[in-house]
Amino acid sequence: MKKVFGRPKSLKATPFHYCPGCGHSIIHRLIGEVIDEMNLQEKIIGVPPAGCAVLAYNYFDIDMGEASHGRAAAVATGFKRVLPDRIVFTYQGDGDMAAIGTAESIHAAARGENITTIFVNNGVYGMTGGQMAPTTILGQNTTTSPRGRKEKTEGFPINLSEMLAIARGSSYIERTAVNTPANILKTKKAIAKAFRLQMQGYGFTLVEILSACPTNWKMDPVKSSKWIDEVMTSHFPLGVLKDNSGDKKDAH
Amino acid sequence: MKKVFGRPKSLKATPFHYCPGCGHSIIHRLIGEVIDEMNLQEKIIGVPPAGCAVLAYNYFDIDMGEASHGRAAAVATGFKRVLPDRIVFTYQGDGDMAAIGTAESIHAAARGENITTIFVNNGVYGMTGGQMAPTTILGQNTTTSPRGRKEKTEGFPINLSEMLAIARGSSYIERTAVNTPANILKTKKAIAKAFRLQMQGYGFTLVEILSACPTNWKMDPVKSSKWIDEVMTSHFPLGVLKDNSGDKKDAH
Amino acid sequence: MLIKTIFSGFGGQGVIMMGYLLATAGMIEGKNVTCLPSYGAEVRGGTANCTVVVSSEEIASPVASEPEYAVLMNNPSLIRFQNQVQSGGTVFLNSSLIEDRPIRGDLVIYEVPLNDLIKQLSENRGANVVMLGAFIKKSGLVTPETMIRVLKDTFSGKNPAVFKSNRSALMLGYEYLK
Amino acid sequence: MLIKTIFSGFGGQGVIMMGYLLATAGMIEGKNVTCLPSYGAEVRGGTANCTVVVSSEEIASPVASEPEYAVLMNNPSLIRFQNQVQSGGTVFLNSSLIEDRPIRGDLVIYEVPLNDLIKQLSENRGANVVMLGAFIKKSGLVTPETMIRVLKDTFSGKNPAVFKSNRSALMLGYEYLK
Amino acid sequence: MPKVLMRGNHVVGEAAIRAGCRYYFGYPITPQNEIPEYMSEKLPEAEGGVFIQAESEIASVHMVIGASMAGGRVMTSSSGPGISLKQEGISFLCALELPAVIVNMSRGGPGLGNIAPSQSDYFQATRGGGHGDYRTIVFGPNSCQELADLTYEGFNLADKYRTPVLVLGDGMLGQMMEPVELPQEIPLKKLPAKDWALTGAKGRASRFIRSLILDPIKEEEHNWKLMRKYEKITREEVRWETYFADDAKMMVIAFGIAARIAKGAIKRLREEGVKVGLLRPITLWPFPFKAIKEISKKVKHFFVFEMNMGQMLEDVKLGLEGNGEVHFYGRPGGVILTPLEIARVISSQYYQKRLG
Amino acid sequence: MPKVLMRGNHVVGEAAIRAGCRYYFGYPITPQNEIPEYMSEKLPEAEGGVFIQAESEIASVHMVIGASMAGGRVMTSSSGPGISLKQEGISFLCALELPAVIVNMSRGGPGLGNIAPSQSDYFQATRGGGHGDYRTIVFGPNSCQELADLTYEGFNLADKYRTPVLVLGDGMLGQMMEPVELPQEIPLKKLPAKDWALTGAKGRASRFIRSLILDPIKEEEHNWKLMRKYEKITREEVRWETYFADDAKMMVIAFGIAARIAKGAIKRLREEGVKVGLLRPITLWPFPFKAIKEISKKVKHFFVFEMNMGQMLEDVKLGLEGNGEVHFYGRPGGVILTPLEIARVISSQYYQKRLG
Amino acid sequence: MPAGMIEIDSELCKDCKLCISVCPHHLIEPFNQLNQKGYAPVIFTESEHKKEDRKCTGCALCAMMCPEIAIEVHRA
Amino acid sequence: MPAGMIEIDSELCKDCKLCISVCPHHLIEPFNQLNQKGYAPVIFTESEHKKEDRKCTGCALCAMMCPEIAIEVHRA
Ligand SMILES: Cc1ncc(C[n+]2csc(CCOP(=O)(O)OP(=O)(O)O)c2C)c(N)n1
Ligand SMILES: Cc1ncc(C[n+]2csc(CCOP(=O)(O)OP(=O)(O)O)c2C)c(N)n1
Ligand code: SF4
Ligand code: SF4
Ligand code: SF4
Ligand code: SF4
Repeated sequence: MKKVFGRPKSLKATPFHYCPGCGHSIIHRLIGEVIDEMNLQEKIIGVPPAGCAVLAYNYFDIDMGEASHGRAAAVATGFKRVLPDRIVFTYQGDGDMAAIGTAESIHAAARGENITTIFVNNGVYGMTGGQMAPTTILGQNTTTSPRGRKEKTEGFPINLSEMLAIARGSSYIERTAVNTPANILKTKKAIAKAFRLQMQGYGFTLVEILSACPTNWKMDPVKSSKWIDEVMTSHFPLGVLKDNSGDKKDAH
Repeated sequence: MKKVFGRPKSLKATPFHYCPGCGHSIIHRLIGEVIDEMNLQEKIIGVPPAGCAVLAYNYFDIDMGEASHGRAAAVATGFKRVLPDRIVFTYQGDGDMAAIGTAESIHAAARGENITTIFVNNGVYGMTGGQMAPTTILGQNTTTSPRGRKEKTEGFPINLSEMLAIARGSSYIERTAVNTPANILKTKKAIAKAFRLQMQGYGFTLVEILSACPTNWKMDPVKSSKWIDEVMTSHFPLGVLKDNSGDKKDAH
Repeated sequence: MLIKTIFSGFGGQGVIMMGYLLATAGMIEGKNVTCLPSYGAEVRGGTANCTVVVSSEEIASPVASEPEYAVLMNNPSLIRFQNQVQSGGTVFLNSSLIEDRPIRGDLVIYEVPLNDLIKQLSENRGANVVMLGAFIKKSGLVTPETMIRVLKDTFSGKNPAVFKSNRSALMLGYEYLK
Repeated sequence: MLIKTIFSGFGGQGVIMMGYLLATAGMIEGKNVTCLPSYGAEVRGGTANCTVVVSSEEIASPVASEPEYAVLMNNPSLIRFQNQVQSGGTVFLNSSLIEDRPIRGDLVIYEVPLNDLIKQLSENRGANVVMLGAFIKKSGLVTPETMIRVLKDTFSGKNPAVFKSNRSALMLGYEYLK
Repeated sequence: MPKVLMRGNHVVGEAAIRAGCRYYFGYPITPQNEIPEYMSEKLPEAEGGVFIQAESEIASVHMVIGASMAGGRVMTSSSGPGISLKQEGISFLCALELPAVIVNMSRGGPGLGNIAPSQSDYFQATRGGGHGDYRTIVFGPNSCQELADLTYEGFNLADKYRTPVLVLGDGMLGQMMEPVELPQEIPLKKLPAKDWALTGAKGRASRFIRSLILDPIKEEEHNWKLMRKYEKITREEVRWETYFADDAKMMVIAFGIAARIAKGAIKRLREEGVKVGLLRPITLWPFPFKAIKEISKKVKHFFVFEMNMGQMLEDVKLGLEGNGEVHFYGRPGGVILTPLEIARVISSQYYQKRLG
Repeated sequence: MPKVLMRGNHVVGEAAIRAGCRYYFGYPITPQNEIPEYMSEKLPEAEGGVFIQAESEIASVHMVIGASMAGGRVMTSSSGPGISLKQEGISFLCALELPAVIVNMSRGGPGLGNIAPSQSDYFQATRGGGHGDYRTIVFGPNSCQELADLTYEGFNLADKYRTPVLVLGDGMLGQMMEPVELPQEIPLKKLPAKDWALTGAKGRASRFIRSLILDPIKEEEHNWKLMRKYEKITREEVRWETYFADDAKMMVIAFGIAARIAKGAIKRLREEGVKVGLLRPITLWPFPFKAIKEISKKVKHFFVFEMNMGQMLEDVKLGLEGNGEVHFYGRPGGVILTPLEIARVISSQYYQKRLG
Repeated sequence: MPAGMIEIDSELCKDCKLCISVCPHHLIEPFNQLNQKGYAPVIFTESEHKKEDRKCTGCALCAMMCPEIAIEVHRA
Repeated sequence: MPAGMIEIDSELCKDCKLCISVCPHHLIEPFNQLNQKGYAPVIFTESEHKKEDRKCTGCALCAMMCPEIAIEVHRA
């Protein structure tokens, strides 16, 4: 018998510290698989965020340089401008990307910075204990929206990817999820496509991934997966938001 | 004979320090006229930016509280939450609003903060001497894009109002100009409408105004006015970008 | 008198609550108390713990470097804290989950089979309060009467039944250790 | 020897260039020089000015609180700087634009009708360089030869004609004041 | 008032609300998340209360500026990196002469560091990490009770002097629970009137608040005005406590949680007859220079203990003016010493100096 | 090399490029705009040069972090408020041990203040306005020539110690033109190799750079490591100059543009036989404590002149340890004194102290 | 068409000429006398005209365009 | 359909049960023995089965879903 599925070689052997059922783990693996398949291990540089994935360098067996909270896109810009022929990606949570990092995200896209952002949208601040995120949906309870998010007091959630799609410098933006095997496959393809477009110099690419945070959603992992389908995707519809590459079908 | 046009009473007698032909002066007057006509002088609070209009409190005879560069929307949020029945507006340049203040602008809109933003887009950093702004158009020369803005190096300009229109908390966003009497009239109506919607609790409203900076464009004022029509509006098309009030026609 | 106790277990085992209840009881009995829960990243994926100091005098440090008591709810807690307990100190073990035993010979050890015990309760839960009962019995740090008052203050706001089941749990543990 | 000169005028009158040219000429003649243009908000809507210090020794401050010379290109400049000039100092006035005269009696005054003079030039511009010619004639701070060399270094990169017209402008001013 | 057992972060929130604070703007960061969490729970229940989780620390401090200009009692809180991001805003608060309370539950740094308690933001707090000449009142509480009292008092001082007040706690203070006697609630009507606030120019001339002062002479006047205010605060608001100072041959100087641990050490040492005392600055700015100078007339041996690499140490030296010998012992990075260890270090110094 | 007459801000840009700096990230703010403007003109002409006008000061300092991790020689610049916004990033640069040069052409503050020259960011620069225990090397140039030399040298020191270097100028230095002898251009190939840079894990094990160190014991070790580096810098990199120090009965201590003006004053006074000298710290951190201590053996009267309300004054006092009397004279807010006025103040002190 | 007239405050005018560019009847013209600020304010060519002779309609386009609020418009 | 089999690393498993939820043949089950980290890892019900008796197709849906990369999939 042949091993048909195992740990990608661009991930270290270290077990993940993430909670049971956490989407970060799945996404890490997918990125690892893409790095392996595209043979990028020696030419990719990752920028982890402040967020649950802050320790990502303990898992990825690639060069990684830490960004402070929200500034990954700026740090990645610095990398890319010095090393234009390397592949540079940021890995960011929704708080990191769409709250404190809003300006950096939008301007990296506007500049058409030739980097890829993996935007993990789990609708809460995981690392700090489940506070409201800019992507927390209306009605959702968090530790800082204890009565459920209401537009009058906490304001509406923000669809950052849709905004980034307006930026003329962004070339490919897709929203996927990692709650089912089919969605996981699509996510992997999207990541691969984003890296490929970066190699071809298309400018800013982004994959937004709806991802479970069972701990702070206070749901078990299986229920969390369902919740993504049943609730979250109606606020954050899956699909390609922008594709300048001319090969829309190829995405999946 | 009757005086049919003169200085609005909500403007002080102080002459403007702005350069000859500067759009800021016209916009100041329009805001003053609207304040007079809507009788808001005693219940409006303005937040000037860092930018050429930093001294706006020398001109407006209303309460005004300074914001540091880019943070007017946050400062206005503080005002409005303490004084929900006052009218609160920010007055911001394109650098203030769409560069350093990107996150504050977007999140004020996302929250549906019940304030009005007067967004003066003159395509350059006026106050600091004509550097590139986020809204500088491709090909335009500035002191920091001395070879003309190019997408590859300086990146694309950003259409912030279009992004803000996506935010669910924004209710009314219109782009106007102050380069002709007709456009000036439309601008005035748009400002009045924004204030009115704020009084009715519609949430975030914004009027983006294309405005001449003859000094840094290195054009005379008359030529600058033409340039707005001929060049700038093709990058920043005039019109209503969003209107949740149900009275679209009423705008003009 | 200055007595340090560490409570440790998985995140969901209610160790912070144990600390809170003990510290409140100590406060009601007029003692100085501090209660320091572990926090942040320390919690995720590892053990949660909570340190309570009960003292007749001002408390300098809420940290228990060498606690007199350790209440350990799972195996990783045993591994982590067994060497920190003072010589001659006392360890309370949730023997339903912990198979190992401390290798040191200078500790007093009480084993409390929580999983078995809670089966005697109506709701099959409240293992932490059972353990707390056992703990106050042997430590004598606070009286059961005070602790029952604390349980009442803490829980009856929501639902009197919750208080009652907690009281039963407490007494179950209190009476289990002889 | 330490000589301070202030050049002042509207934004477009080329006062910064005058300062730059004088300072460069001083440098070439082996003197210590500083040149401090006014900047930022000070410029907008008001006068622009530029202070040059030429000295045989180290220069402590590039600011000219009491300049020996003032070269004033417009009326607001006269109003602003007439009282700052040292007693016994010298003022060069663009008499085409400045109608008033300093009220102080302790100044040497040279009037240069720049608008009239530049009509003698081929391009009708270069008033600032005309004034500079007049200035170096009377101040003797640098020689006309040095200044011509500076004009050459500064302008002939672009277009030799530009240098030539500037040289003519310089000499026009130089010869205007006797 | 009966005591309640409360977590330091919650104590801050409750004390603020009782002081009439109705506006909180903040952004999550460990180890102070329980402050915004508490405020999000309680403020909407209080009359006119507003809680906003802002998009960033920068936005929060500027919301504070707006709310303060509008006359509200307002607070923000953060830790380490987040406080760094607020430095521009704090400089503005001072320049604009706006009252506000800012809490830093500090953590291990620099950079992302860790979330363990640390005292390494002392310089930032006392010298002002922002630009320009300014000072903020800085409290260094060492217990949950002081967190309550000083937070509460902070709002009063902030209004009294129209200046921001910083409460410099640490991760341990924020997380630990202690019995606390909460201060009396101030009815909103009893809050001091602010005749400078911007509320719309109704029935009065319009006014503005700004920090842009283009003319250097006027900016200088403004700076001297601020300076006079800072001098007044320095004269009137310095706070410190001493412990076993009377017959001490060696004085420990420490603040906050480190002082508390040192106290434990000193108690032990006193039992052994070691004549060591403690001076604990409660206001870190204004710093109790005079108290130190006074003590240095009698005591020549000083021991400074900080959970950092030696920051308050500079203030101690400034206070001593060479008038005494200072031994420093620091543990940066979030390491918490025990009273026992501190006692050992002190006594070794004590005997080396032949004081015993 | 013949001298050229250049504006201070341009000098900074040119010196940086000659030092091999190919990456500049910044945001406009007066009075330093000519730095980004110069870089936008010149960098695209230099091999591999990149200029980005970022969306903010925060973005720029983080672009600096990325470019520095990638091994580039990189610079940012700003003034007052913008430097405040970079404090979090500077704390990160130190924690991550990344070389970079940061220029502050400081202006009047606090708040928006004005654009006149001021020295009121001294505390921020020398104590670190960010969170955590860290130091940056701080240069205080007083002429365009020093701007050139110290900016250039800054890149070398930054690389040597893997730490950020701050050049603390002011609006006047940035704007004024002086003859400058520009330093020799370093060919890119001769720049020091960086075996720690992140360039993609080709032909070697992957690596990472981070400042998150959750374990306090490890974070403490990291802090001590940084401390050892700072101590080494303190031993090896202190720079200062003296002027008429030999027979001085009174010493002026001043830095930057203030020192320059003081020098003018001293020259006048010397002509009148007033025996006053100058000590000018060139590195503001590490501060020349030893030099001051040395001088205080002979001289007992000190005069500190700063264009602020008294910040370096603290360092002078720390250096003196009570060993001498300090008279302070400050002008905050952007006011520039003349040598004559300073001479008057010094001589009045001089005669009051019966030194003459 | 009711007769109008305008008054230009020559101390406020900055010579931007925007009014000139919009007056449908070309009733405003440059003039070369400098004001205190050093600008050469424009002038209304009909200020000396009798009411009947004026072409100015008081349409206020000039005033609407004037950044400096230097123009007051009067109408019958 | 080729026969497959999976191996679950019980020290990596965190008992999230996502694999259980996606296995089309219900071949993974909870089990109540704790691992070192205190989780009760799930088990593959066919690990003792002979190759012919296995229903596992080696489709890898479980592995694809597993956050911990605790599942290795083998296929003939
Ligand atoms: C300047 C700064 N502010 C705040 C924090 C605290 N912080 C760390 S991660 C985080 C948010 C985490 O949420 P998200 O980005 O959604 O990622 P997740 O943890 O959910 O994956 C915050 C607020 C910080 N480290 N630095
Ligand atoms: C934190 C900070 N960064 C930079 C500046 C300098 N600054 C003042 S205004 C301005 C931009 C002005 O441009 P814009 O907002 O477009 O307004 P305009 O002057 O063109 O009206 C800048 C960069 C500042 N004051 N504060
Ligand atoms: S807190 Fe949420 S996002 Fe963070 S590791 Fe746990 S499940 Fe994942
Ligand atoms: S610089 Fe431009 S925006 Fe500023 S006052 Fe002048 S014309 Fe107006
Ligand atoms: S009011 Fe109308 S017609 Fe009269 S001058 Fe003005 S633009 Fe011309
Ligand atoms: S529009 Fe106003 S400022 Fe401009 S030229 Fe006419 S009157 Fe003068």
